[in-house]
Amino acid sequence: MAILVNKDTRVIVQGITGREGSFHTKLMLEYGTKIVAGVTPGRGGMEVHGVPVYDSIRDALEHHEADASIIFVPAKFCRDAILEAIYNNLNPIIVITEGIPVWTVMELVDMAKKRNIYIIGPNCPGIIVPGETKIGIMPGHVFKPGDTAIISRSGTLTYEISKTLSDAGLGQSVVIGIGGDPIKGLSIPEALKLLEEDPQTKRIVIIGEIGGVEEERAAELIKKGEITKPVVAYIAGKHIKVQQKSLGHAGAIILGEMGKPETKIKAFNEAGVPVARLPKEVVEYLREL
Amino acid sequence: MAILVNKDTRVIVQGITGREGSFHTKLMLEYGTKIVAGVTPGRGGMEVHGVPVYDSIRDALEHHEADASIIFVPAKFCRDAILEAIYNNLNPIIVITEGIPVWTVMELVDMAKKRNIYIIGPNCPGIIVPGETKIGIMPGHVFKPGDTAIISRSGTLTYEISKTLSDAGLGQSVVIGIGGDPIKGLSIPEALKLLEEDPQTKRIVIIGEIGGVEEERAAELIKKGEITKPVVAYIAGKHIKVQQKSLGHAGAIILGEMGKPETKIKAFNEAGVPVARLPKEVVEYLREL
Amino acid sequence: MFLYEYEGKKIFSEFNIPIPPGDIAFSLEDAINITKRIGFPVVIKPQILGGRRGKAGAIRFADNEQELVQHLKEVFELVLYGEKVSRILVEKKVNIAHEYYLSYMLDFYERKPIVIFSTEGGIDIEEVARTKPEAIVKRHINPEIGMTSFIAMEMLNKLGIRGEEAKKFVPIFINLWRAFKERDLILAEINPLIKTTDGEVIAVDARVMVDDNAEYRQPWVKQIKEARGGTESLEYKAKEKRISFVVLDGDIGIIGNGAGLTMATVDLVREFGGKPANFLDIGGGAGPERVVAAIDTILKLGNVKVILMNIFGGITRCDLVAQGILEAVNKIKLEIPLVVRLTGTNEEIGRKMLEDAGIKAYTDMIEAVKKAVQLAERGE
Amino acid sequence: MFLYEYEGKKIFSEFNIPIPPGDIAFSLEDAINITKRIGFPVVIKPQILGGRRGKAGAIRFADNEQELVQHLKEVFELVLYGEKVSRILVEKKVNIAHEYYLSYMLDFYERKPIVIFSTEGGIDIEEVARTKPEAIVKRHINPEIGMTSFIAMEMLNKLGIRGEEAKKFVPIFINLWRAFKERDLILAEINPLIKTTDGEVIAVDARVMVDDNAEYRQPWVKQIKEARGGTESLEYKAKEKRISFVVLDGDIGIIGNGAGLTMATVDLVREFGGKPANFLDIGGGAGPERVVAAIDTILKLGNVKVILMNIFGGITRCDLVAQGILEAVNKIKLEIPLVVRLTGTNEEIGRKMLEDAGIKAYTDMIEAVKKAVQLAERGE
Repeated sequence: MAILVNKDTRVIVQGITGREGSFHTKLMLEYGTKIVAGVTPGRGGMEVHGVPVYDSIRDALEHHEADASIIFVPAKFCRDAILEAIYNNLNPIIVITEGIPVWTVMELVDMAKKRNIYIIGPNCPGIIVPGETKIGIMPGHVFKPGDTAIISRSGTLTYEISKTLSDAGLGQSVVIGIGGDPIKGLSIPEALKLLEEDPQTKRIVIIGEIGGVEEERAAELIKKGEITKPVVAYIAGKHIKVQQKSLGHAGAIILGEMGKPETKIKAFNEAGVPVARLPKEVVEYLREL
Repeated sequence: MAILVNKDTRVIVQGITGREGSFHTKLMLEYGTKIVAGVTPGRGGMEVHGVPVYDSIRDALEHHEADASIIFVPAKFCRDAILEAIYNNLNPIIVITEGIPVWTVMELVDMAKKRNIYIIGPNCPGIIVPGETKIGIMPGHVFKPGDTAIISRSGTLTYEISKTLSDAGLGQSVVIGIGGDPIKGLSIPEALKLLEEDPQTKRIVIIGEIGGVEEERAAELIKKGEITKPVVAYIAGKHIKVQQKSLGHAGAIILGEMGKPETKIKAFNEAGVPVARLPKEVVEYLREL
Repeated sequence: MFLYEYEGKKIFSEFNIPIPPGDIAFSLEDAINITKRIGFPVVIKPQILGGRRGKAGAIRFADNEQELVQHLKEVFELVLYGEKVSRILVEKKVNIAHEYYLSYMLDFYERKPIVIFSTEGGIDIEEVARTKPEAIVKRHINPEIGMTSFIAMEMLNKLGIRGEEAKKFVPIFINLWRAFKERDLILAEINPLIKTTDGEVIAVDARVMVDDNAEYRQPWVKQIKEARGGTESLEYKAKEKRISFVVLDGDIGIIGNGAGLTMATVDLVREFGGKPANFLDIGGGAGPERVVAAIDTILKLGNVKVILMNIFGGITRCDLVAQGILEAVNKIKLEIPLVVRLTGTNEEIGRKMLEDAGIKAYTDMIEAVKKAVQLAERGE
Repeated sequence: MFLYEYEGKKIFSEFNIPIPPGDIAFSLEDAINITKRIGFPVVIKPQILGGRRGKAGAIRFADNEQELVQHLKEVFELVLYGEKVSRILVEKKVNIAHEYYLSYMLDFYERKPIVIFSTEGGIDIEEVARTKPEAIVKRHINPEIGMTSFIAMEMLNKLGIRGEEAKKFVPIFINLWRAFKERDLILAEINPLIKTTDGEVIAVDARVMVDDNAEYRQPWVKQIKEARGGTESLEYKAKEKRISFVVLDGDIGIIGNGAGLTMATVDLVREFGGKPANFLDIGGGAGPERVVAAIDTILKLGNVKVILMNIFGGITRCDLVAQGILEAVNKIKLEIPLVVRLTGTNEEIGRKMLEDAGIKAYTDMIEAVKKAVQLAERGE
């Protein structure tokens, strides 16, 4: 058992007939993920890589049992798709799609929270429990089973660091790509609290970025002793001083005093969390723990 | 102690500087109602019949303690006024104003319910506990203290019937004018449930009307034994067959099968509730109980 | 307020709900011109607010001008459910493959909007509910979310409509919801919603009710009201003066203060064998001008033999009410008897004032009602 | 995306928030014509996206044409926070009685909108928060309710503004909220919000940020972007090709796949003493055409000595990535060195393909970074 998902999690793929949805359905199936059905409104009756497609989640649930959803639907249709997943009690809902307006994300996350449903993302690579299930778009081969958890606002940088860990024999209990948007379903502090309760996780890596205040809030939790497992952090963009411009991720933006890397590094340092200067230093700090 | 309000209830009058608000503030004060403050945005600093006026409820609450609100604000400003009362936890909120769009009432009642706040009305005469407090616009002198409760969708007809009761020595524990709109904060069944728990109430008069299904639902409650106190009913409009037209009250409208008087009378009869043919028969039925 | 079919369809088309080509005709000429524009075959639909036209055999089809003129002449002569046909909707006839039903209404008791869809359209939904409930799907709607694609799709799937076909219905579910909510409607019903033999989905009827209270934020409601004539307009003009007025079919004019008391007065007149001509509530705190307007309105009905006025003076003193009545009566020079029941503070003074002016005034409601019924009978 | 003050004010006026009369000038002539229309005295405000103009002494006042021309000539020559002044807002000067502050922004962490009002306007709100926190009132907003009269009134009352005076601010609270929500804004700030000596309340500055993701439902965003020129436009054009591009101030062009990896690459270049010229993320699943566009974009900067490309082949095979790079390089005929770091599936094949074409290719990120820094130093 890992947090949020595990090898038994039954998944519905929303937007399965699209290019990305179809491609990653194939890769997830190859990884061993239990995909039970796909949904694309208007395409009910098709099959994609052997997975039956329905017009609606409710229609899919008439024929299959399912727990979670992964969403590849284009941004403009995501409000509807995410609402559909929420209203059908799928949990967690992993939103891969990039470019959903922040007001819409705010509305949807609020609704999901009121129903105790986790949204991961949007604009994220998904979640993987190495050797068990991959509900996402990350390259499965860079991850190895183990007891180090990774929470990350990034995609490729996470693969990079995960590979370094795997190569160094530090397998992962779970890797959660929480996404690069300013408002997201699962924040770093929320993910930390889940991992604190996870018996499979012995230590945690936070891959943060400039922008927002999640790293600072995470550091506060650690400082207050609410997180007792050892944590190592990396902050991407720590040498970037540009104001008011998003760096690839809509969430990676410095606005006045908010989002500056120095504040994040200071907060982590004060909480006793080592911040790696180079990505490969993460492994060195983990070994020193 | 009566239900919802009693002699200790401290009241804020919203829309106190208007013609109706000011006039009825005077009458309520004369009746003995504890009015602590008035609110009219933009009129902070005034006085009306000795009651200090504030721009906002919150500002009033900086200077006074208050429990309930009565609203005389014009219909177009009522969404704001009722929201203000809800957000400042005034309870109950008695809405005298007529002509609030039903979608707005629906939205506001939903919000109030989520916060366990009672709205009485809109488009209602208010609530009176004879001899204790009058939070409404009814003529105080027709009511006498006693142990018969009245729930009514009507105004003047209630005064008429109450006067008959008072003249016959049947005083009232509480008289609630729930209002003539199709959607209201307190329905007949909801009021019945409150009265069932009220030690001061021995018997209940329901003054219903054509339109809607509240009387039918009330009859179901009684039939199921959830209401054990004796009930007498009167249905206004029982000889009116006009379809699709509101009779004075927006709620008094027959739509297809819904709202017909015969259905209501039948439901009451099946629940063992006598339905008075003439208003004065209410007294006779009460005496027979 | 209920809308005529053509008024409802105008809203539909503003919200991109497909309707057949057509227009409203107030005369034979109008109808011929419309037909020239849209071409035969056409359907002729008299516009009335109540009842069922289909059952009354009032909907006609025409394949050529001769048929058209013949039907129009007949239909313009019809009186349906008491309404004289004064306007006819002329529309292109559609080729029906299947009839569906779709409606939104406010569930007043649950305080939520409700959507109803059925694969059995063209008949009363109450009848479908009785005879074939499995062909109906209903859902309460969370107004914060509204109708969305996925809810529409779930409802369609539930009744076996799937894939590309289902997708054609989805925009109509969403657009009708938008019209329903944005226009402050209480009912928005499409019955039938048609699938044509070409696979298009079209609304061929519209039953729409708007919330009168929302008029201040829905300016089109006032426009519609002003464009109408007849009885409807008499009721509307009363409403403008803050009087609630509904025409009934008797000869005793009824005025009350307060809706419940007025309804009770109408009931009592019936209980004692009289026939109420109307329901008229002058509302709370009415001054002489509203009393004048009330009597004026009732006199316009033409067939009223006696006016019964039932006033419970609550907050207002009865002597002031009496003064208002006297001012009003002097102004109007009433030629039919007026029976007044007056009770409340200072009722004795008020009654005396009225009786001095020759107006019967009672304390007891029943006595006043009996008197009015008796006067009406004598007037015959 | 941040808006220029004049772009923000256009939105304000569309939502009935009072702004001073004025218009945007791209030339001296423009400015003189505007002044003729609105009359003296005027204020001259250079439009830039970053920094504080007030602090930079760039805001000027003119009482007559001589002063106006003098100031305009100077201001059109200014470079503020790296931005050349190309557009000036010319506005009627207002007589200030008091300066306030009002803003809405999204609190990303709490996932709620927040409103901030202060009786101390015209300076940074962060400074007021430090020096006079009692002059600030903040509130999270329930988006279902939005800003309503009573919330505005409560906030005003809290800071001692009451009665008729308070009422003048309320519509601005509500209208700015509507602009904020309906236009998908992330920040809508009026600083200062002015009370004039005549008692009017006017927005004399506008700091507005819109959500780029909302462009598909906010067509005005695209219009604004297209109307702009300069660097801003280079970044915009990159974005059109699904490339995230931000100009920095160094000489090492940086391309990465994925925002985090690209940021990390920029960081590493700095750690090893180099100066990144830009941030450029080609995103996931980029084909040769996006690689071409990326290199093209960087070359337009003019001052780049070496390009460092950091690719982590996740799902895509590295040999395909290499092929894309080669196609791109052949097309562009690059004259500056390109250092590539390539890792992932089939990385050996990919690296060999590149090296055969004379492009340095590394597995290790740090080695690649060191090489790029070294090449840039040598290029000086």
